[in-house]
Amino acid sequence: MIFTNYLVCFFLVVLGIYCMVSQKNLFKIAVGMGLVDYGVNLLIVSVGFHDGGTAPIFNISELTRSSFFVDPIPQALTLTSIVIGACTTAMTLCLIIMLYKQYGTLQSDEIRRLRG
Amino acid sequence: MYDFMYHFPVLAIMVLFLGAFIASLVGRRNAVIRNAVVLIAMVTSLVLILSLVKPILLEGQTITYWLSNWEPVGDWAIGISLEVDALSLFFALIVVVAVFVSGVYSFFYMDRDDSLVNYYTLFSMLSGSVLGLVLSGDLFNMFVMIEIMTFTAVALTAFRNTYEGALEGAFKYLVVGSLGSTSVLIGIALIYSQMHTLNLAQLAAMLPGYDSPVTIIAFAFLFVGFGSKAFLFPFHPLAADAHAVAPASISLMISGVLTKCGVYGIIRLAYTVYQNVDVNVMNALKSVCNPMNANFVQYFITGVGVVTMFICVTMAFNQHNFKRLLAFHSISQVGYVITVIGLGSALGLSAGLFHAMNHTIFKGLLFLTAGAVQHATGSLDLDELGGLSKKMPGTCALFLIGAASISGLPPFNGFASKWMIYQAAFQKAGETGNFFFVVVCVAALITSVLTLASFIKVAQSVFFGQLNPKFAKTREVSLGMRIPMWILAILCVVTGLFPDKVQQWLLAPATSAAMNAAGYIDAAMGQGYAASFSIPSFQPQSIFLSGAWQPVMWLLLLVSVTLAVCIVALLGSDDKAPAISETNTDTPADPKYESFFSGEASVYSQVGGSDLFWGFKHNWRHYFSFMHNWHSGVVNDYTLYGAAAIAVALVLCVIFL
Amino acid sequence: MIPYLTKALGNLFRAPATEKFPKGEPPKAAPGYRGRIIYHPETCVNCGMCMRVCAPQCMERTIEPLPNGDQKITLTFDMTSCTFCSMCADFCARKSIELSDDYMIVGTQPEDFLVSGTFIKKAPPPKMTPEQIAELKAKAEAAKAAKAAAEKANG
Amino acid sequence: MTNLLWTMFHVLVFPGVLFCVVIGVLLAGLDRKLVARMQNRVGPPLLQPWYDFLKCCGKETIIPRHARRSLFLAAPVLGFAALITVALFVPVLSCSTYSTSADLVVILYLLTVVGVSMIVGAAASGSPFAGVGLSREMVAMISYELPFVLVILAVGRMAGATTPLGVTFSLQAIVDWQAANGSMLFHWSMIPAALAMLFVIPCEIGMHPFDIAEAETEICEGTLAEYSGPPAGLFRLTHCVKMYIMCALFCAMFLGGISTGYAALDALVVVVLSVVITFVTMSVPHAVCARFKVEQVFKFYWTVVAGLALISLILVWLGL
Amino acid sequence: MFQKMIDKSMAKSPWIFHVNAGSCNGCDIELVSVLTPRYDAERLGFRLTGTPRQADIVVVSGPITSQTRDRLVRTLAQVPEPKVVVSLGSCPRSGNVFKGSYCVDGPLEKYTHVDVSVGGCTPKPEAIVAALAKAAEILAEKRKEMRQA
Repeated sequence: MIFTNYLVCFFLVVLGIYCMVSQKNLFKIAVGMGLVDYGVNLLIVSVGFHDGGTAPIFNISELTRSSFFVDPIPQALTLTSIVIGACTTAMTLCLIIMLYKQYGTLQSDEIRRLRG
Repeated sequence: MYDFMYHFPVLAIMVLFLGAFIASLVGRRNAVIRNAVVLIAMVTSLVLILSLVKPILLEGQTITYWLSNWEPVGDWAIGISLEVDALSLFFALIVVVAVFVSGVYSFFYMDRDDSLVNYYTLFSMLSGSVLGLVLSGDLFNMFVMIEIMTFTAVALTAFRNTYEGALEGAFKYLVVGSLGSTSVLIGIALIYSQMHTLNLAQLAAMLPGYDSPVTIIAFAFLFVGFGSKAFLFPFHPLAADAHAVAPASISLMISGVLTKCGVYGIIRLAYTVYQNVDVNVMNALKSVCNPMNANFVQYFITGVGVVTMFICVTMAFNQHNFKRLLAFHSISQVGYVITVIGLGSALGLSAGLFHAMNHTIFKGLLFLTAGAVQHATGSLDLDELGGLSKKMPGTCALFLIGAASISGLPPFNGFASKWMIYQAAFQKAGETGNFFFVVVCVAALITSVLTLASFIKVAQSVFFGQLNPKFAKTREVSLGMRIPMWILAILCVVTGLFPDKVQQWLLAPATSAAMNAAGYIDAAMGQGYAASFSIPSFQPQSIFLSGAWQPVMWLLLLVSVTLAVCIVALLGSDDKAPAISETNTDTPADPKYESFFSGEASVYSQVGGSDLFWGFKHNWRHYFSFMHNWHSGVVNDYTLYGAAAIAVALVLCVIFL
Repeated sequence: MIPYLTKALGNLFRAPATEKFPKGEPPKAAPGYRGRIIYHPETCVNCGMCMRVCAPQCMERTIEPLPNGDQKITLTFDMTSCTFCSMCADFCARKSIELSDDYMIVGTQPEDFLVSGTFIKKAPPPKMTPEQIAELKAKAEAAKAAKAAAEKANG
Repeated sequence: MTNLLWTMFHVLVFPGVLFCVVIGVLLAGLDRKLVARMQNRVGPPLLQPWYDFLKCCGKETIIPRHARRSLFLAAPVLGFAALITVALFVPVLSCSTYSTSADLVVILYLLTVVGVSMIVGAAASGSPFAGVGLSREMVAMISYELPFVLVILAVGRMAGATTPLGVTFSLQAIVDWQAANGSMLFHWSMIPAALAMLFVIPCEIGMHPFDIAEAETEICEGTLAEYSGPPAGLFRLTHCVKMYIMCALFCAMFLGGISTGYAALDALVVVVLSVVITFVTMSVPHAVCARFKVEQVFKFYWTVVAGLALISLILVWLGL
Repeated sequence: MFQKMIDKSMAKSPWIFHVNAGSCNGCDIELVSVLTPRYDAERLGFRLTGTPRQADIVVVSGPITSQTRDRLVRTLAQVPEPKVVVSLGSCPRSGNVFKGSYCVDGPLEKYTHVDVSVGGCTPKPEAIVAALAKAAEILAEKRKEMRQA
């Protein structure tokens, strides 16, 4: 468990959320979403590492010198999560483009017709 | 027979995804083939799920399907599994029926739109992912399905991008929805860090006894994540924006099906995986290790449910847009379901499931009527619509059935489930002697009256009153749109009249399956696995009710009384007395049949929309103005509310659990 | 709130203050009450003052000449257009209009509201022809001459 | 076959149409007479509501151009039918025909159906006066619902404290409990709830101080603006029968203990009790105070009356 | 048998709807005073209703001014069938002092058949009660004719 990884993940997520909340420009919100995603992906990857750990498919008896390596399952999860992050960003950008075309502005304060 | 059924769950999901793929391939040129492909996909998935009902619901079996045959090795789950027990099949039933009805409806509803290929591809992907989420037995698999569901829902909300506000609603839904999904992902990561497995069954075995703060934080994250999918308290403005602009069949899917997936996630989380809602489970576990504090979880979930229920009903009160009002109501009904699920008693859970099913039916009916009104008149503004029941009698009758059942009038299904909800809430209050649940019961009753009030407002301002000259030439919607509505209406009445049959066939198995975590674990990991982790075996709680309600008897009485009254009425007027004089259209100027205007010629003066319920709004004007400003419509505020929700949930869970 | 309550509960045990009217006979009106008009045709001289002075013009007069030059005059008062201001009674020199204290002016046909009276107005003596005038003049002179002679005789 | 006949008897005669209509009409007539006497005038004959109903049957029914024929005519019948169904469920002191087949929550919702039938009738008539009347009727319904619910919960908890479930909604159980240990009114902790229930009755029926829905002076008979002939008569009859039903409900909930030998005498006792209740709750306020404004009704019920009911609920909750 | 009961009860509970066709309010005050404890028309079953739809006796007061003429005609048409028209005071029958003015549109007779009328410029309440009682009888007869026809 590398403690710095978790610190970085924590900061990434918090900064991402802060960026999503405080920035009025839509692009910056998209960037904030991306930040949050990367923070979480880093978290999942760093979860897999145990010093002296191995993949859950080996049981104790077959442990040999070469079988010490990082748990592969979180990496698979991270792959999917990265793909999902990419799709989210792509869709956000498309929506922002069309919003700009329709509202003529990128400030989220002007884009508030649905309220109340 | 058993092994033949084995493949049905995965087949049902794959058929829908395959339908999406083929429709997008083939559908570009030819509309008929595209519709046919989508229809076949929906029908096959419907048939597959329905055929599963007998073995699972009636005989109580559980199908565990290990994708690509990765059986658990040495009692450790490696592969991804689909686990279908009575609870997931119950939700699968709701999903499949809602998908079929909304699919048939959209064939006729979307005829005026273009690029329908994208619509149907996204639609069948949405239904496939929702079905996948409900049937999956693996936590990360649920997360992936949630992501697909959110994407397709966002894309479909923005489908009519020229519609005023559609893009804005979709963008907000995407941003805050992704925040919700990220919190689910964080929860999954934390659980994996401790348990090193993501299979629900194995987690259910290991988690209750596991004593570490990380799993508690993971519970908070997962709860908020699923809550955001069910649009609970801080996330409810999203749903209002998304519904108001989405096409009607999609708002049916969002409100009827997406919220149910959020509810399903919470039930799985609380009842099977963490098993921390049920008090007697907690006591049983006390001997082994110190489990989570079940009372707090009950208060937490019920509290969120009550707050959602009350705020959304009052917000719905002075809305001007028909669909936006329906959206707020659908979240308040989900608030009902969550409140009762949080009680932790068997009666509570079965009442919650019953209300979830009823909610999909009557809310679907109401959204489809809203779609019909929009399709016929083109506007959804409550202040300018009016008097449509003359032009659209079919839709008006359907709307009345839907409105009557959502506000809980006796012969309809809304009443049956709300009646069980009050029983559960007050029975819980009686058992624990805690005044909080009495407040819950009173809040539930008052919310039901406010729902009735706002639906009377909608009925008066859309269907009754005088016809706006602007909509003089509206015509009834095509039969194709009304058949799905009639299907839902008949379902409304049937489930309302025979609640004990529904309880016996659908609810009892689903409730016992949800509470029977040990059975869930053994089905997936082999017999005796749960015992090894000292998970208490399941004692079915008997559900007894503190009042009586036989709808059939009641209906018999109502019919006989109506007969009696008709006899009295006929006695009174004989044929010679001018019984009922018809409005003869040949003398248009005959003032006799003008409505009384204290003498004036009756000009168009529709009383509807925002000028109703002045007394109530006047007394609560400070509350309403505060709520109006609070829903500011800016993306950042909604994200702030979401983040605040995560923070509050975390703090509460860490302190109390 | 409370004073009304005591008053209301007190009323319960008191006899109600309602007249027995539709059952009993109608109570008498106040003295000098201006009710239905009573018309004495015999004293009327058809001077028309009442018609001139009546604001709502509720009188109607029909005059039929009789063969011997007299006039048969009927005067009808329409109670539904009269305001009971009794101006006509005040201005009638002959006191032939009088307002009674009968306020029960209720009817279904229009005739219930008409008060009418007819009288015959003597025609004035016929105009004298010139011969009659000459004859009268002669008679007058003869009488004067006779009176002068008588004074002279008893002079 | 016999129980079908028995059901028809129950529906048509004893707790059903005939009994309710007769008692309802008498109560309404008595109420108008008492109000008149309190205003120091003679007041109409006792059977005046019956004459009103018959006169309405003799009149012609006009269906205005904007109205929806079927709904316009069905609304009064639906309302009256739901009300009679409630009459079948309310136990007459000791005996009740169908009180096992429903409970207080069902009765609460059936009374809502009666209110909704009037609202749907007003909406179907399409007149703007009816529109305003319908919104006021709904505000009245919201305002009396909170105290009514609190009273039901208090009574349910008081009567059901000993049952395994901790609460009971079934009227039969409430009546039996009162028969066992004294009727609810004599338990001091239930007196605020009884008072709250007495306040709820006039608003539920729409009697004078709270008849904001049919304020003939303000909005031309509100919900009944377009009704003439038999439907209007039926609505007025529902109004009278509801007076009896609410009084019978009050007797069942709070005075259930007293029960003489057999049903006939019980029915008489209930009638006498409901006369007293009518006088106290409806005639005196009618004669003494003027009609409430719309938001006053709401504020009054959600603060004063709900507070009373809440006091007794808390007291009962503490087990007193 | 039931029909006979209905006819009898028509006379027992006639409901009044008051149309003010430009009256100087003298007769209106008198009409309302009929419902006060002293004269108490409610003893005979009279009741003032808000809508013509539920009215049996339409009481018209005031000379039919041109402004109120159409409204009067429309309201009278909206009263369900066995109806009785009562003209209150002398204005409706003849226009009283306002006869012949440019804005008065003639007696009530021009628009409907007036069944009972009460003379007197502000008739006494007893006169009004007597008129209403007679109107109630006419109502019962009209209902009988309507039934036979």
